[in-house]
Amino acid sequence: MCALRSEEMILNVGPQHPSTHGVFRLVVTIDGEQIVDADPVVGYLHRGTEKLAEDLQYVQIIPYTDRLDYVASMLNNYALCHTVEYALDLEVPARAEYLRIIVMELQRVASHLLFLGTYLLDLGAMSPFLYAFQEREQIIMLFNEICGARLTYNYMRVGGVQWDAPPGWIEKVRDFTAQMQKKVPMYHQLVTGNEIFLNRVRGIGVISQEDGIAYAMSGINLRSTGFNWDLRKNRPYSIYDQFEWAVPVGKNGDCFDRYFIHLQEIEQSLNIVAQAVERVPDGPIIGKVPKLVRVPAGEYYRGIEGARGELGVYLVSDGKDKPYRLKLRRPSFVNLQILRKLLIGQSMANLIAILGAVDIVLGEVDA
Amino acid sequence: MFGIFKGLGVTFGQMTKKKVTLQYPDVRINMPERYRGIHQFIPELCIVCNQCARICPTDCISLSGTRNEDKKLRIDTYDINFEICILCDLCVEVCPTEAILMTPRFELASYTRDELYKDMEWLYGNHLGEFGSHEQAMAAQAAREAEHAAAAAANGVEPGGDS
Amino acid sequence: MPDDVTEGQAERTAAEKQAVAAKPAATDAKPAAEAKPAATDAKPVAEAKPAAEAKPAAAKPAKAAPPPDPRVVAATAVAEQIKASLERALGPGVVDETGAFKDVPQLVIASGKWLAAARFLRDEPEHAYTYVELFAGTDYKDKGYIEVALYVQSVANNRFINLKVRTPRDDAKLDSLTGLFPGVNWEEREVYDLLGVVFTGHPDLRRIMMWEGWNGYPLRKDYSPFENIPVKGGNGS
Amino acid sequence: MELRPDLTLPVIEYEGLSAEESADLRKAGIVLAPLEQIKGWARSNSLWPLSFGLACCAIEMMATGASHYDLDRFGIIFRASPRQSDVMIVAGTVTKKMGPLLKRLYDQMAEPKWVVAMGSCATAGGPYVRSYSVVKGVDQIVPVDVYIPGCPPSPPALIYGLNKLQEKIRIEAAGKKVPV
Repeated sequence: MCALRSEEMILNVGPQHPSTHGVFRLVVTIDGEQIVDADPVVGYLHRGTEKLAEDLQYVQIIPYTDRLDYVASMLNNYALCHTVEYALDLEVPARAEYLRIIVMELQRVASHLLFLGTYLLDLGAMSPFLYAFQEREQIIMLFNEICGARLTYNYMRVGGVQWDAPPGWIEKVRDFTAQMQKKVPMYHQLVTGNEIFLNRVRGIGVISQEDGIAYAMSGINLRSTGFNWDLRKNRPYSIYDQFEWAVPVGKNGDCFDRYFIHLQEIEQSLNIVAQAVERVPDGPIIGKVPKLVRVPAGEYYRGIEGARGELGVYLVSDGKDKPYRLKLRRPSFVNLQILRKLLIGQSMANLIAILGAVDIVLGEVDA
Repeated sequence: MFGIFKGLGVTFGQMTKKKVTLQYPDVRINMPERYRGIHQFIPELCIVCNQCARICPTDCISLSGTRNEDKKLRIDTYDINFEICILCDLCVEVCPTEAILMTPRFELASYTRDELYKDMEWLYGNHLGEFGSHEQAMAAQAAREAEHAAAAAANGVEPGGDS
Repeated sequence: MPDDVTEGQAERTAAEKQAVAAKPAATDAKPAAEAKPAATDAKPVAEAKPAAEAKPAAAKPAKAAPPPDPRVVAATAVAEQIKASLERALGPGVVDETGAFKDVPQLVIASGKWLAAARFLRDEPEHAYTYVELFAGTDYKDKGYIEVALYVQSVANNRFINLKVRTPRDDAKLDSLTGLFPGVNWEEREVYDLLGVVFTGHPDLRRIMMWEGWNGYPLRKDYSPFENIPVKGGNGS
Repeated sequence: MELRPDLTLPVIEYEGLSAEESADLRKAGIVLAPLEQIKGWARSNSLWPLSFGLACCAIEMMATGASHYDLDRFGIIFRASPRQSDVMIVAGTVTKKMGPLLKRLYDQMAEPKWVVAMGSCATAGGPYVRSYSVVKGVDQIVPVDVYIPGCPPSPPALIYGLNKLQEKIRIEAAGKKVPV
């Protein structure tokens, strides 16, 4: 009889791994099936956006923001434009605000659909990915019609938007919204009740509310802990206060809650879009903005509710047409810090389930 | 166990639905009118103001012009480096004469990087397409726009405020 | 149709055309760009002008110069209150400067008291600044220091303030706040990586975006990719 | 839908055989082609790319693989392991930190292997061409067969590029060089 000897083993996940949602590396120390330690390594997609922005005019930075969180580019566009507008005290015309709201909420739906597809793909379910991309593709085609690009829109400008809605576009959005609202129950039917799925995500990767706040988490990750914090409600920007909608909040802070809130948020976003398309006013789409935007010297920070949490732009200006310093508060980057704490003590099979549910986009993590 | 069958119900339900797959290489894809594909360039309209080259975030446009006898600037060379062009549309936005536009074309894959460096002739050819000259192309475009306007008027929709 | 287009454009771009006619192609850029804001003269520009032109280098106090913005006044008052509260608890000399941008009060904390002040503001129930919104470093090359800004939010009172601290560029060193807010762990690593501020007491201070052995701090204003060729192996400084 | 001509078997007129004789052979189901060409044809219609998504382009690559564009039509099925794949679609920005790993993955792939640089980042650095941390084109690390410009290229553009790669494989299998 010899005692069963076990020793720790170091396993390297990534940077090229289909389930890490990009180039993210995770060095995990495992003892048998249990994770003893985890060391997330990021920076494989660090492109120096902040440094490049110091050398660019504000209008030139907008295309770069597209490429941060590349599945929610409209929201990134808005974060930058909003901060500059805030710095300049600019009024945005009503039509532009409505168009922005419509595209931003559609973008949120598209982003959450992508989460849904890839998360279930990570967990081994192939078909939800195909379903999610069907609907996502419709949103992408709507964006393609309004601004001519499928992923990197470059749609918003300081003071408004670049293109007005083409004829018939608003009607198309209305049709899509109505159709999509009927589709959401289908996703619940397809996934939410599935026992295999439930067993893999229930009670896994629990974030407590204290941790959520201490780790400066935001977005769905924070809301899943039961903490009602949505910048659209708590610090209203744009015209979100004119719509009726609710903030879905979780209870347990586990992966299932995070998944479920994504679906609920899709419903709420569609709700906002449905209200917005009914009320789009006529008028100009861009305010009175000088051709060369100069931001008065000072420091400005504005956070918006991005698809993954609080997306903030911190702008230091010295009065020139280029920012002195542009710091982007990327929600994925901040949210990812808790990963180590979540992983320790879990079994190896839960690693991908936890990582997927935190919902990161590496372009945003690394900037 | 029931949940799995409910999910399977959705997948079986999908069998009767219409197929969404586009048969791209066999069937052409019509990109929307605003689609930001490869540029076209119209030398006749260019006033060599250099604004497109300055606004370009990646500096992929380079141009040069000379002054004619009648003191008007004329474009000599106009190159776009599609290796680094990000098709952001800012050059089109700033162009005062709409000399540079974007076409819905996207097929530009090549075997070498050199091929992606496009000069004025190529970009102009992109504009001309099947037409022999600039005038013909513009006339065709005007006819197309009139058709669109008529169609829009027939539908009772106001023509779009596309600037 | 073609004539229409060009004529319609002609009005819009009269300024550019004149500039083009007057100057050679390469240099026509400047006047056209400069003339534009003055011509349109939108309100924000009128406001921005004095601030921008008064003193581009040291623009800190320029904000409050013309008519005081009520938001700035209110926010400055909040900053003063917090300063008083901080000095009562930690003794004088904690806060170097108070001020405000728009509606955000800001306090420049003395670098020695950085950790203590942050802890006080987090733990004291009347402040309760528990949620970190933003942690950012900025290099002020001309002034010779690196400034770290910390936007903290009081979830209970729904307020947020900007705490700042300055450290000299040559010997950039600050106390780490990781013990107070675990959420600034990576942010501090990022500031260390890209700006070269050493956070003492940080549990895991390694480069985060670049790899170990990378040379230089890219977000510093004097960074040049040609001078800072990466070194293989060892710790690049 | 008619059969695409580039998907049919390569047919060669042999020396010493007239056109009619070749046609007869074809009708009888006899394939007279060098083994290399048949191999090239087979390879070109079963490209298994490594799912090597790096950035924005990866999302478009996923979209190409999803319902609307469906890369499976071309026998292109994404594989997660470099050992099982024979084409690497570099979709996204390659940073200097990622460069050595990309090289390692390329080395791990079995011969014959091809590389597609998708998007301007992979082609030449794209918008990040002036960045301190980005490789200015993946061809500095591995040899590239097809460059697809665009930022990111739309799914049809990617399909076009992959079709070009298939064409290249077939042309090279016939011992010729691709027209540049």
